[in-house]
Amino acid sequence: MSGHSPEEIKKHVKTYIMVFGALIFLTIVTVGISYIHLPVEQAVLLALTVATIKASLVSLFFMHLSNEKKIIYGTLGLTGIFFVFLMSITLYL
Amino acid sequence: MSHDSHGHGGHGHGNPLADAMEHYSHLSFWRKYVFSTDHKVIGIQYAVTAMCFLLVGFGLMLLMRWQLAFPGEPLPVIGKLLGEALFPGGVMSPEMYNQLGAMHGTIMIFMGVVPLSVGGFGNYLLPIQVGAHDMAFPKLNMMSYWVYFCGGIVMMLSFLMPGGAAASGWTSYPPLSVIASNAQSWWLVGMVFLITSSLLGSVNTIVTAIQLRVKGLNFFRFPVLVWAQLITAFLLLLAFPPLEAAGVLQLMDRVAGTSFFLPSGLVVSGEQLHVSGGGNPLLWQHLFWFLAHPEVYVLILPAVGIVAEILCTNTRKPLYGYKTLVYSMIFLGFTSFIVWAHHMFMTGMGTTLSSFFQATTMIISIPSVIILTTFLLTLYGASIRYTVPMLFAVAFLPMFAIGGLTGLPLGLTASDIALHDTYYVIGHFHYVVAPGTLFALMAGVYHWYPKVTGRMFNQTLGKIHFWGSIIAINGIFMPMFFMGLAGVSRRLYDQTTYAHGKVAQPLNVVMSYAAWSLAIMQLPFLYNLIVSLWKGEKVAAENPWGGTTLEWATPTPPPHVNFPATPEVFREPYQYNSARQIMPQFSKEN
Amino acid sequence: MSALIPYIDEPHPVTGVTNGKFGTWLFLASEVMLFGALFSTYIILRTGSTSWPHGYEVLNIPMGTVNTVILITSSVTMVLAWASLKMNQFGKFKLFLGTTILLSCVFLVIKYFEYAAKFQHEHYPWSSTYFAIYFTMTGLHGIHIIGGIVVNGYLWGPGSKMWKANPEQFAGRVECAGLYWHFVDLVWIFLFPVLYLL
Amino acid sequence: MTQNPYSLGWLPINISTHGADIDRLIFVVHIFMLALFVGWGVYLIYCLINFRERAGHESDLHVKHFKLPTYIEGAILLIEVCLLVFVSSPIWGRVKNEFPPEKDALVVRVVAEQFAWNIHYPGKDGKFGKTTSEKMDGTNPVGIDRDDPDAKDDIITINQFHIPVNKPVIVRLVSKDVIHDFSIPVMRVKQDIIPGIEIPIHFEANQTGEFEIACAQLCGLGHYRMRGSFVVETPEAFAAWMADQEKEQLGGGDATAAQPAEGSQPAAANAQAPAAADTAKPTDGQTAPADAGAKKEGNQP
Repeated sequence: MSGHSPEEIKKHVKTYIMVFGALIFLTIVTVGISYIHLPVEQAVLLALTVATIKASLVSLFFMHLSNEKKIIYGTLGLTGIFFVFLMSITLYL
Repeated sequence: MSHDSHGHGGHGHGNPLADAMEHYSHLSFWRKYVFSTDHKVIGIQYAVTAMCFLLVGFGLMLLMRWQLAFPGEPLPVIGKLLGEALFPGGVMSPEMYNQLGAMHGTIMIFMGVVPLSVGGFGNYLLPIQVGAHDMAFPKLNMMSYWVYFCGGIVMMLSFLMPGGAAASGWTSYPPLSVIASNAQSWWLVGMVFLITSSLLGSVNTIVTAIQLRVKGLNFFRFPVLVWAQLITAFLLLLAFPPLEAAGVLQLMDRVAGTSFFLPSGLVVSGEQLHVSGGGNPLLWQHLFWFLAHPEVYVLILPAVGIVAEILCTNTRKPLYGYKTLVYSMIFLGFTSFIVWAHHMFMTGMGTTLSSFFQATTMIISIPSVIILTTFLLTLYGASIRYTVPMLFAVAFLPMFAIGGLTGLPLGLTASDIALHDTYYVIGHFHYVVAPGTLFALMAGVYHWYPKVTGRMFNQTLGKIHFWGSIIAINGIFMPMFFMGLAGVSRRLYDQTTYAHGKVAQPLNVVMSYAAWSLAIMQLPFLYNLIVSLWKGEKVAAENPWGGTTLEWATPTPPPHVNFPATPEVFREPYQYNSARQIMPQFSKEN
Repeated sequence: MSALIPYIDEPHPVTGVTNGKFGTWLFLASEVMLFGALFSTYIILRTGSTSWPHGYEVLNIPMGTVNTVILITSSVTMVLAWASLKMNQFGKFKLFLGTTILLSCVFLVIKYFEYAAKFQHEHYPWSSTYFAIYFTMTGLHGIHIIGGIVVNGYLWGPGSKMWKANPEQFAGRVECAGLYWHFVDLVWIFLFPVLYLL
Repeated sequence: MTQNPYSLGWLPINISTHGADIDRLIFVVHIFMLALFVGWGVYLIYCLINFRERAGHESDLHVKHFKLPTYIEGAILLIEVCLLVFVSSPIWGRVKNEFPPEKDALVVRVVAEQFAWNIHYPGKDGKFGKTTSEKMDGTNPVGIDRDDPDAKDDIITINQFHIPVNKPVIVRLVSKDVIHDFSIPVMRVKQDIIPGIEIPIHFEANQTGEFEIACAQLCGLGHYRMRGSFVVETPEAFAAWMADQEKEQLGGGDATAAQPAEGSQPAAANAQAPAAADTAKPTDGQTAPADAGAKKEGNQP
């Protein structure tokens, strides 16, 4: 959000295109890995790592989280904590 | 603050606030009072609808109390009217009893108390108390009311379904709820509506409180009610979605034949259940209580906020420990997310897990004690003016204390073995919600009535209402503890089937008479509310009670934009000068 | 009305965000919890089951991959649409947002063929817990896609009139719609490996 | 039975070996609650009267800082933690986890259904016969496979749960349909029964008598009448009762045709039955004749 002058936006556009390339590449990687039929634990670990990287790219660049205001980080941090509490249900069942 | 002049394209001249009022006054009746975007109108819509639902929910309980006190005896007059299907020979059937029980809980919590405290008081007071001219998203606000209204209608219509309304308790535990009659699907659809409405409302509340507060109103100058609403909104925002997801999953189980909550090999009434199986009934309980425990604090926090406002106004001294109170509420809200499984101690939980949830439950009792202590100490050295709202607010304190204290033996796993799922639990949470939260809401209704309507209510009727209610309500809920200790399970259509139930049966008769008396004691309240609209003494003063927060800066009743000129805040709430006169937040003089 | 509510088109001096953006993020926070509950359901059902099919045995991976690429592309065109507005290029904005809408429709069409193929093979929600979670999660995601199409369609069509009256506010709206759209993409990024590849 | 086991004012009598600890905890917690409530109450009433608005009285604006409340809050937390760590959790561990060895105990399966308790005794061989949900129907409530050699001597009763006194009992809880809750108030026993999971519990009775099992979790229309008879008898009386059951259920030699014992009808049949049908008290004589003697013996000191 810091720079919204047309010049800076142009720079942003370049980043967007690069991120797009990375996302497509990672999609191909994750599909490729799935054809190897790794043991379940390794497959889960790999697939989730790739998905997390992709998700971070989308949120950092497309959703501008790389450079956001404190209030947004605060909200998401709180959500993150409660999300962990929510996922902890999986440990009990 | 000069921001008011921004984003104002059309009218180039004049005061934008005056323009807005002018524009609003030309709107049609429908846009003004029905599909209004004014937060005050929406707040009143919420409050009135919620109070109607509260009456409905209370009415269901009055019917149930007949069966409980006099099991198997025909209900006089009403039994015949309600039809042979559900009242064969005028006697309430077990089907009907379970429907009334499930719907009483659902209506009271999701359609009554929360919409009144969050939708009603939150919508009406929060924007004014932060000095805003409206909520941040007025159209969204209107939408959340109408979504809530639709949810309410769906719930009420479910009574007309063949086989009646949902009958699996307000907790809707599967597999019972999955194999239940069609109305359960209506219940789920209704819940999805109500949840959606709450989510939209909480987004609006948070943005309004944080973005629209006026100049000078930093966070530690917020009135306690604003803090309470803000924390509540966060709880709703983050705790409700898991229940929405669970509701969708249960709906899938019922409608699409999936088995999210159904394990393999179920045999119902001697027949194999033809489902794929593989689901987990406890999953529902986890997702449900992940919402429903924070929901308890959704019920109690706005009540705490209202009581704080009224205590501070009527003790004529500052609140004791404002920051402590605020931090306690934040801590309470946060911790409420990690105690949910104490509702599930009896589901076969191991020692480690139960110890963890026991510990968090004990920890969460401390901020509640601190809140109570703050209020009690505020009374010390006061000059207490016993207005009707003050009576209710004071009564909240011991009632909330009983509710909180009786949570203790339930939160300790060992004593919970004896008390779990008995009347003790019912007594416990009703003390928190009925003479606790509802008394605070009644106090709020009386306290802000002159501001909202411009008329004063009748004090004598108000006092009759108070004294009658406090006696009757204790007559209902106090015996429940003894019933629970005697070991009587909850949700029994006729407890005399059991020997231990038969011994405790006389208590049921006492409770029923108390419940019906409580109903009679609400008549002066309703009469007072309605008739005072016309007959009440006119209130011309902006600040009839001597409050210190921003709503008392508005004209009575507040106009469309609340404040003819955008106000400014100069100090903390609840301040008094050396001459013992109030120093309102909005007044510049010292 | 807008005169009464500040920070619709300019950020709040303290928080630094507009009302709309803050509201959108709060909404997304609740969405995180919604899908979080569904993902934990998935984990619980899978770890508790005796047999769980590999996604690649029962689902069509090429179709899923194409859909992933489509959704990622629509996400990038969405952010480019916003960037075009910021660079004052309304024509490009229309082009990019139009592409986003078109791609989301293509996504749904492919989804329809996938569903149809499943039904043909007699895979229904009630067939197994795997298909129950597959249809529920992709269905709910599909509803989110439809919601996105409606919002983006409005901003592309009638809503774009605001560009003339108040470009700042309009760009803000597109940004919020974008945040939502990226979130929908983000959910799919997790759904795809979880349901198709593992 | 001379003394009514149930009271209006406090807990029912306790006849289990573990229950006394629970009762003591409940008592202590209530004293603690009462002390706090009375303390707050006295202070509140003092404030309400002493600081009321009246001529010549003005509010005291001098903000005092009270230390005592902080100490009280600290004390409350301390007491709660002590109750949790030293009382509640150890009891819970003992009651729910520390199982007696199976060879010393009577092991029983309880199969809950809408709205009856099916009690499945392993019989003389101490082994449960195979049960499957496919075999469950109106005449075979637990779905026992009588072709299984272990099943030949299994005893199944409906709503009749007999145990010997002073002997550990392990109960494996299963549900056929919905969630039930196996509750025996006098035993301080309560456990949800989750369909799809077998949950074991254990307890030991130290007094004979005739009591009842209640369902504590809403399980449908008949939740209120899901009452089982719970009889604690001397080992001799228990053996005699068991022998009677064997004669009745297995006596004909044709084990596969054996019918479950007396008690209420299977659920489906009496779903609409009027409430009065089974409102019998435990002493109403709805039970087997064998335990009449046990009752008398149980009351001897």
